[in-house]
Amino acid sequence: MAHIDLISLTKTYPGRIRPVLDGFSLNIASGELVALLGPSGSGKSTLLKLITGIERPDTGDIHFDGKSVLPVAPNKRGAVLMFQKAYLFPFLSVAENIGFGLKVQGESPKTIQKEVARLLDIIGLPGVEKRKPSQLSGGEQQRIALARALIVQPHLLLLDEPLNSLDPAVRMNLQETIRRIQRELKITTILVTHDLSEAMAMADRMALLINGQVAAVDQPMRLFQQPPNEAAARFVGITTFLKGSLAHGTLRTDYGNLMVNTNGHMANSALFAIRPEHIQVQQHPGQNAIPGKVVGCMYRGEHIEYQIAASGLAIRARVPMPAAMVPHGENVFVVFPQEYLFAINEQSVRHSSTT
Amino acid sequence: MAHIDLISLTKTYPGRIRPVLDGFSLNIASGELVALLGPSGSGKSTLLKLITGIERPDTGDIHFDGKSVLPVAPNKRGAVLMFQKAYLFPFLSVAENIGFGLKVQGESPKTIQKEVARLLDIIGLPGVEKRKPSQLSGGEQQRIALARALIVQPHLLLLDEPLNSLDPAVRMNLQETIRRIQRELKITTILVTHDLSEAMAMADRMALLINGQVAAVDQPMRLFQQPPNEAAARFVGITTFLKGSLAHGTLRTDYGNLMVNTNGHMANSALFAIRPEHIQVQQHPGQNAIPGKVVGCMYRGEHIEYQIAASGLAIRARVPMPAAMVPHGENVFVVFPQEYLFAINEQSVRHSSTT
Amino acid sequence: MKTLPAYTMRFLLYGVLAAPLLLFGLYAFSEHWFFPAFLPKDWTTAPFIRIVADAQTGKSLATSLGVAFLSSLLSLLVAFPAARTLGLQKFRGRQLAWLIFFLPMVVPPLAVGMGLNILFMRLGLAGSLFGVVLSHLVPTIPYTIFTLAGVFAGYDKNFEHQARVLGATQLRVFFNITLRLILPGLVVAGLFAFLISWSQYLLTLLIGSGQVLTLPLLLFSAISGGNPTSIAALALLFVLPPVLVIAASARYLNQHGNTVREQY
Amino acid sequence: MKTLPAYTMRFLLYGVLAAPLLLFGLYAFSEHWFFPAFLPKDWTTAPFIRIVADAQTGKSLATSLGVAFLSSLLSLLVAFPAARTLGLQKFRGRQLAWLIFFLPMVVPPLAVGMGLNILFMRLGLAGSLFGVVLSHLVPTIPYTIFTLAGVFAGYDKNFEHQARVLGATQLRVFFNITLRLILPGLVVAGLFAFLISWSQYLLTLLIGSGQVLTLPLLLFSAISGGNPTSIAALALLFVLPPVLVIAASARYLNQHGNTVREQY
Repeated sequence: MAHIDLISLTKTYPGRIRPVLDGFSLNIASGELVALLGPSGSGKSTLLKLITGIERPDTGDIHFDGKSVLPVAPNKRGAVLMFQKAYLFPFLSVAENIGFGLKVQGESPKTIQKEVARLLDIIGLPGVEKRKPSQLSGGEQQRIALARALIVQPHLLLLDEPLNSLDPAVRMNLQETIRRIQRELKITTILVTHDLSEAMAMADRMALLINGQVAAVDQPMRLFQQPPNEAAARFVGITTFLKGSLAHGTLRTDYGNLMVNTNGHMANSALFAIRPEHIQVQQHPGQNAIPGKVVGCMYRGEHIEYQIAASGLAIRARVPMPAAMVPHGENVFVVFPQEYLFAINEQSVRHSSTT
Repeated sequence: MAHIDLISLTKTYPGRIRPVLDGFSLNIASGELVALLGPSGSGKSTLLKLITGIERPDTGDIHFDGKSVLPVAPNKRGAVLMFQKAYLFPFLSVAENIGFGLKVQGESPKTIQKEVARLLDIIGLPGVEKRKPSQLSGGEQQRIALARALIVQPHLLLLDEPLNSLDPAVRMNLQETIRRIQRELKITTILVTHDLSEAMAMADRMALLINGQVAAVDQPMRLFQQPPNEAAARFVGITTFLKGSLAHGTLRTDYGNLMVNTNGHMANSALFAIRPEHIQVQQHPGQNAIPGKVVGCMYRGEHIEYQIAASGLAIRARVPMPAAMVPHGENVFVVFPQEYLFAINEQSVRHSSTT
Repeated sequence: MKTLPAYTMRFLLYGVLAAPLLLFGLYAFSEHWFFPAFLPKDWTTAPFIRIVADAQTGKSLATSLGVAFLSSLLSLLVAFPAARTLGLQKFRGRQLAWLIFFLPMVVPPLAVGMGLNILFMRLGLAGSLFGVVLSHLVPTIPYTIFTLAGVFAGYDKNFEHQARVLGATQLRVFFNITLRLILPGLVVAGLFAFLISWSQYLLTLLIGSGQVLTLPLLLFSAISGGNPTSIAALALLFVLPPVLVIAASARYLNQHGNTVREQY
Repeated sequence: MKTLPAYTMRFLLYGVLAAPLLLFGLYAFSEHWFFPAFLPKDWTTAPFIRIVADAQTGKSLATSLGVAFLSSLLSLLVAFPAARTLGLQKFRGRQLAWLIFFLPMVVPPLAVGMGLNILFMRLGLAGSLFGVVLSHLVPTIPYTIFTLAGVFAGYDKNFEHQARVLGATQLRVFFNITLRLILPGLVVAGLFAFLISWSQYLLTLLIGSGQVLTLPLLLFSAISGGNPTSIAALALLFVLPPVLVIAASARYLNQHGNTVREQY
């Protein structure tokens, strides 16, 4: 419903030295769903509090549709929240919970009743108006919380790990429901989560929050396949980094020479990365293969996870099933296929906002 | 160190109608690591309390090396515990914590000191004797808890979701460490967890606990690939079940005829299952393919997850990357390759212990 | 599902509540009842009615009720913000704050009374109803803070946060959400304050300077008098309101306490 | 890291502790001090020494200390199992159990005293030191239960479970683990019991029947006497032990409270 600009937000809590947010910038297009990922303590929840207005930034600004909302009280901003817990008011019925936002705005009971019924339809729970929140399952409670948030036709929907406490099946179901409703109603949305799979499945773009800054922001597939820097790479599960000097499409490393695609000009010293599922493990030498020793081999269902020590490098490879378990101590060759090796920055980018 | 027999254990808590454990039987070989999986409330923690002797079973028996331990007090059983929280005694140093078990047995300070140093070496934390537990990280605390449990040379090690509160990287590391130590010291171990991946990576066998009974027990790979019944199948992530009548290697279903491997005699009415990653999605008809419509398509990093509706059947397929995203509403064909379809029991087996 | 402990507890509660009523009732409605007789011999309601109908009794009953009610109300008003801070915010020195709030609970009432007496004489509050109410706050406030802080420790500010972003003003959030959520806690805290103020003797005597006559004072002077029947009649009158208030609160909490607690 | 509230709280605590000492000290060491003089005119230690050296004063000080110590000890012994059950086990009727344990805190002490007096006379406990100690348990036990139950609510039985499976006997687990873990809670609960018993006046008077003379009784009769200097001297003597006990406990908790709490 609105495009949102978060501009150089900084916040330090009293009595603490390190800022929670340190020049956080991000622009969100109208109707877009941006997932915000980051380790715990990276400032995700603080950011949401700044956006709703429960707390104020030390510096920086927040624009809704190009206008600063810092002077606007939380109840007038139109940025609604959905938490991990539903926070349905226990003393109100489901209908009263959903209608709460309209009631405090002074809407007529008739309008409220109509809107509540419409939203119950949208979330797929018609007819539960008279129940108490405690009579609903966890997933149903979250659906009601979503309806309560949507009834006020918010400019911005903030989802703070909304599905974390649900069972996997219910969770997947609600991921799809929320995404469908968000697309249909075209609600600008920020999804805070630490579940990479959830972020990738739901988001138009993912932003990675590290040390109070955006370390990377891109479409899920691109961020997953080719993260721009090491911090982002580690976050999407990449643990193998190859450092060396680059010359004529060859990366000279301490472990051997690897052929790589340079994609244009590159610095002399270069850092390459590869996803664990793109690493191959074989018994014989070959191109782009370096020798190593198996130090761990664990069955994980859809793949086998090898830990391989190769001249000081700890490599984690995921070989899809069916594959053989290799005994500890076995000498193997680790292959880094040229097409999957990609170059990354060693430093995370400051202020990597996209305008 | 000992083989353990859990024989028809039943336990109902006072004031509750449904038993927590309802004829639970399981035999664990000496030095074996059995992972016990189950939804929350399935009686996993109760079972551990019965084994340590903190609570008594209503009926049934527990044998260590063929002898009942029911008359033996908890402090004489030699079944030690490691929880999700380390439960290090906060007022004791690391060395005093690890040595606790030997001290209460009246060992000499010199022996204790030597053993503590030996165990700190084993867990890979030498030299931290004098620290307080609060000065250690979560992963280090769990290592100390492991050392404290191992110092008494237990007959049986019980791990109650020991790594749940740790970061993924630390967690994987400790999975490997625990598995290595368990193998080296040949300690009979029960690992309680609800993390399928962790169970598969660490266990010699996995037992599935549903409604207080063992619903399935087998080696991880076999349980994952070919669960014996529907409950077990759902637990390892299978959601596609095909019901029909069987004749001459063909399963006649409401959605069409599918060629299957019968593997010997089968009932007339049969239930087949297939793992989501073995289902193929394509644009054109083919063998063992049924028509359907895409109702959900989510990018999950290493694969794309399709939800497909096919004449009343809700199919979840996981197609490995690289693959194209298929728009909602598109008509596709779902292929169930013959080699991946396997027959399962509709009912979970009562008392499926292996002797 | 009711369990045996629940029944035992319920039985005990009503037993504890009924026992003093019964004991004082037996004394109050009898002329002669001495050890070792198991029950009184002569029954009469005359002395009871005489004492209850007495103007001084009625006035002191009204004073007691008024003082206890005002003390509870003021206690809750003062305790609310203090308890919210103590229960919700994790600042260093919380422990010390706890100790300070606890001090008036344990510092000798005699010392408190003497100190307040000096202070209130200079402020012109000695001998006034308001002065007595204020002095009762010394023992009641710690209890209310303690009880409410416990409630706030399990309280989740996100309920307020939700209501706020949905468009509610701060005033509305306070009355519609905050108060509503902690109402059971307020009832318990108010109950304690009421009971403590109700049974206060020393502070009323010292600060009231004989001008403010509450039931405990009347009862104490009756005890000095020594007539068992009138002691018992006054004691019955004195014990009845607390019993009623406790019973009503227990009833309320049984009905409404759970629905809120379920959410935590 | 020390914060402003922590300092403020610390300042307030010492202020509250020091104020009565200072006030009574000024009175105790002066001959004449009347309003509106800011400070006393004549300073002397003679009356203070005379009162403290008095045999009756010494004996009542010893009695007070003994009664308070025994009451705290018995309170802790009774409260420990009750608090453990209340804090650790989630049975229906917990709420009612709470109310029952709270009743003695709020039922009028006068009614309690009268009831106990009748009972103890028949049991031959009236007028005895032990009878007084027992009567003090009525107000002290609820406090100790309340405090310890709070400690046990945050207590995790798995510490005991761990020690047990590692080979410790139940006795050893109790002394080496349980007691050690809740020691800070025991200190606070014992502190409260001591202070409540220490400042008890009404129950000692009613049950002691004049045979058991504690400091509060001596102080009360001095107040009736009206000599400000001797009142102040006795008050100083009366306030000093609680102040010392509180200060020592605060010191202990600051040092040892945190290490244990970190684990929860």
